[in-house]
Amino acid sequence: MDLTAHLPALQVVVPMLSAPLVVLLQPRGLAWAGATVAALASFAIALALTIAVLDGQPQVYAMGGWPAPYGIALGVDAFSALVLLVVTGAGAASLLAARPSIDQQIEQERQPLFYSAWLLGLAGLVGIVVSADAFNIFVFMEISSLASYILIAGGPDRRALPAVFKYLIMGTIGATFYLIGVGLIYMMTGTLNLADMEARIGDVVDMNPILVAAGFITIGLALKAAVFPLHVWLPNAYTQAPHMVTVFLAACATKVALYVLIRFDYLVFQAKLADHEAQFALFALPLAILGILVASAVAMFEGNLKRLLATSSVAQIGYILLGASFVSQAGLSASVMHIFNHALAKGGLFLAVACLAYHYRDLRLDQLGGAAARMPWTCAALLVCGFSLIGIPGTAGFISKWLLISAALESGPWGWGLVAVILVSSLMAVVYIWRIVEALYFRAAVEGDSLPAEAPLQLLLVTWLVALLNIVFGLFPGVPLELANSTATLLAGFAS
Amino acid sequence: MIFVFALFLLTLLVITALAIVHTENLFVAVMLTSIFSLLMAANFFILDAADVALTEAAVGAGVTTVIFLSALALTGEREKPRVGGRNIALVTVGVLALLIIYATFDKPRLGDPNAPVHQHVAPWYLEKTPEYMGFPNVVTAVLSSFRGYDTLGEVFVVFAACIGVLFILGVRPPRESLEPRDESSGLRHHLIPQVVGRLLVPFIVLFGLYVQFHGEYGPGGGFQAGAIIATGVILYALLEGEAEALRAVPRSVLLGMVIGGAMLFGSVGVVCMLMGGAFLDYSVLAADPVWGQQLGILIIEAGVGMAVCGALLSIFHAFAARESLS
Amino acid sequence: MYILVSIAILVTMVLALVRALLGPSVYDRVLAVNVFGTKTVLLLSVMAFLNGRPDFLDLALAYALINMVGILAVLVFFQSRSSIKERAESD
Amino acid sequence: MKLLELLGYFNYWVFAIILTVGLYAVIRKTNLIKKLIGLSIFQSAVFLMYITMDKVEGGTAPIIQAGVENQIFSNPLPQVLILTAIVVGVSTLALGLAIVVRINESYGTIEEREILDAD
Amino acid sequence: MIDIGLDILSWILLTLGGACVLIGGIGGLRLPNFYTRIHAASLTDTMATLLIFAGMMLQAGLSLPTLKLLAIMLFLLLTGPTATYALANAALLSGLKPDAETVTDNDKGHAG
Repeated sequence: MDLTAHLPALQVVVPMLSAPLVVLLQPRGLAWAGATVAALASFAIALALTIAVLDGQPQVYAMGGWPAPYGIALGVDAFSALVLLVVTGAGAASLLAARPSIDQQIEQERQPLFYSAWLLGLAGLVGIVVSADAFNIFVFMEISSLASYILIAGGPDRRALPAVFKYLIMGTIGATFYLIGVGLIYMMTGTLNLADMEARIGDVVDMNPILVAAGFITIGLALKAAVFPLHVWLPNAYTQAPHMVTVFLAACATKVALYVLIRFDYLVFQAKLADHEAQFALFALPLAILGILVASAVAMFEGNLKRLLATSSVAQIGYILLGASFVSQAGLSASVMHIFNHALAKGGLFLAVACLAYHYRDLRLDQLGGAAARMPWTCAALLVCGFSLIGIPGTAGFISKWLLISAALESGPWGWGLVAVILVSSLMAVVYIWRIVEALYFRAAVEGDSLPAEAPLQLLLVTWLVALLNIVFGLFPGVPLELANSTATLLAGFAS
Repeated sequence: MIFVFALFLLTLLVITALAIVHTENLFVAVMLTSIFSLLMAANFFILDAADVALTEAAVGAGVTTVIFLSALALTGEREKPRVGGRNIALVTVGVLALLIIYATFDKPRLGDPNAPVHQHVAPWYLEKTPEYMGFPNVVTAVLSSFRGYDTLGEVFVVFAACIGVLFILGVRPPRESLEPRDESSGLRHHLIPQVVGRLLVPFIVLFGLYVQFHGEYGPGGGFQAGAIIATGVILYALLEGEAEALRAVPRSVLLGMVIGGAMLFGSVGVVCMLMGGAFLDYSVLAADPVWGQQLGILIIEAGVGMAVCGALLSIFHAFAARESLS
Repeated sequence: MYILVSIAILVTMVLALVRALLGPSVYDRVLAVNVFGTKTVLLLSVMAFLNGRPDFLDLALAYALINMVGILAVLVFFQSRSSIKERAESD
Repeated sequence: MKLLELLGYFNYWVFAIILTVGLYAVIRKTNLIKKLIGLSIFQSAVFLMYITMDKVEGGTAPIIQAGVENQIFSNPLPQVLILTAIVVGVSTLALGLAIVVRINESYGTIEEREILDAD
Repeated sequence: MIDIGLDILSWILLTLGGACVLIGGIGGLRLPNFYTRIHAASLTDTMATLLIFAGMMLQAGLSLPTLKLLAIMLFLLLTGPTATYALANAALLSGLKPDAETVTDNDKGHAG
């Protein structure tokens, strides 16, 4: 048996089949160990796939040995490889660090179920990324959604429950919209395979069902991706989730929905639908700009640290969408780059928040005074990731902001206006990150004791690992940039 | 003629849906939901989807109603009326309706044999199933082999729902002062339902097994069978009380069934890989590819049945256990 | 012939639906749901013959077996309601 | 003929109406269980759409009968998809109800407004 | 000859069954209160079922479908009356009086 040929399947199967086994690991700590091993294994598989893709061999896999439009096909190209790295990396890193924080927030006897749900979430997201079949994407979307509802419902506060209910309702509506869109396309083309769909959709272009299908799929996925103004579920859900779950979901969940959105729009619709580029830009550009500005503005006045960062995520999703809406090679590669870099920055920030939560249960900015003295390492890591979020040169965030600005300049007469939007929102980011820094470093401690009391080493090490990665990829963005560029060539090639 | 019936049933469907949304009594809404499901199943049947109708029957008539009622028993059944905000909802929804109706006008007509769906992938399935699988139910063939990976995903959705309900309802209720009810006795004091129900339970389970193993020849398969058998056990629990049903099939066994079923399905796929095929390529399981397919489908259908049955029962018991505590 | 019977059944289904919508008591509604269920079984059986595929009687069989479960669940629901109420009154 | 052609779209209109009725309940109703009931109606509408497109005139369910020649069969693929989708729907419903039960325990109500007021 | 006789017999049975279904349905709508409506419901549950299934069995002849029809008929005959009995019992226990003219969801019983 040639293992390498099976990598796309193993990528999904390893975390998925580990999930039921983890439920059986009742003794203390074993469930965590099992889940972490599975997540690390799937990260290793993602690395192997990325290496294969960088060698110029996109992977294709026929499930069950049936040829493509009849069976379900899996495919890994540059875009999927990058997103796979983000998803499995976020899963592995957050699980590695999770144990001390989760031990605090979830009762011991419920932990095996919790870690099992975590693996299912990972498997679902990975399954979406590697799948090349429209309906199969729906199935795995539901696995990952159900798993994330479970994970968020594990939040310690009762407010987690209404938040997760709202997420469940909106997520299901989004998934069902997607299903309607896929159904309409299937009705007109007779196929579910994405590549086959692309080939056959030319015959039925501009018929009403296809146009409506494009609308349904875009809106459904935008709901899942929390694109402004469909983001209302996100801030509450991320704020109330257990801290480590927020790390995992914030780093990758919405980005996978964006991945599907970009893929569908570029590969299936834009290639054949007349004027679809213009329609997509017209739809996405205003939403992206509004999302960036409004969410950044809201974040500036937010009093809760976790909620502030969650709101800022909505703005960052706006950046990704903005790049995609230019419908140009440069815009796409900026967009894809930002998927990677934002995952690094936001993942690191939320990891630092999880460390802070060790001593500051209720993460209000006005109660964080003196934290820098008590937890110097945590606060330093938070600072680094914050810089990356703003886009200060030398950090990963700078690369994607820079690409985005140059793509905006290329995009036509409106370019300067867009650059202004990006700069204004970056200033807003400076403001809200400064509010955090002020609270941590310059405000006096609320209570008496200010003895150093760092978070557990396990958590701190992973936090610093991610923070350092922010700098490393800021200085040497080679690999992600190469993947992003070949993604852009791939997608824009179809679009032209 | 049958199309006229379909029109009629569809109209009833719309009326029922409107009534469900209109009523303010949640219990009534749940009752109407079961009528909705019956109508849906009849429509599926008329539209030639026997397997889907059987699924809707197995799930809608029993399991969904029971779970809804358990939740209602825990929460209360009156909905409070609300004022204002109606227009936004109406406008959103109205736009959506117009959009979809706009989309219908280029759609192929109902039953049009030249529609793309009937031209492209589907004929291949109809043509190749006898050759590759050697049994007549094309739906089962597509479900468990051609698109077996979807079904694997489906099993894990059920698994996720099961562990989710166990996880979410695994918290102790906040008010510990309430002692468990003396013993939920079910319908033990009602002689006639008791006798008839007891008679029915073995038949339901038997029919479930028939659906499980006859799925390659007639409508049916693992999912429907799992749901039907679960309904049988739920009937037993209703008659004899929660505790008695748990004595017959304990929680650990149920969880074992879910895990075992999911793993059985997954490991068939892995074995296929080890024997040199692709994941879930059952042809390699036996010397003759057709036999291999049949063997593989038999095993994975058993896995699906186990997982679904265990999951639905676990969910039912999780709700019922809450009920006896509050 | 089957068509006539189907029409009769369909009309009865409408009447049962009307009863379910009108109420007035919950028991009327449950009764209507039960009638609706048995009529669906009849309809499905007749349809199977009308379509010329009598092997699809499985579906009707499934409903015939399962339909009662819903009604019994309602009964248990009422019973637990009244026992809770009694306890509340005795406290 | 014209009328019959229009009736060929009737299923899709019913799909549109049920979909919107369900979505209306989800958006407008404040009772959480009612929202879930609306959600399941909403999903059922999609099942109807998929099953509608599998029908072929003069066709029969795709279970091949021995010894019968030249039969037309309806499309098996949408049926398979909807089988999966029904399962997904039930799973979501169960999870949603579990969350509602917990909400009721910690807030003492399942009305969205009262929950918002409570925090 | 026998075939025609069987056909006619089955038609008669089916027609009678259809009539019973219809009468039961109308009764379910028109009768004044819950306990009287149960009578109408039990008519459709038993007599109509019996007649229609007997008619169909005559059409199907000796085959597997007949066996299934027999099974369906038996189960319906068992479960239908049981369900109505259980329902009447529940209604009675909850204090719905047989002589009450009209009772609505809001007045009495558990629904309130």
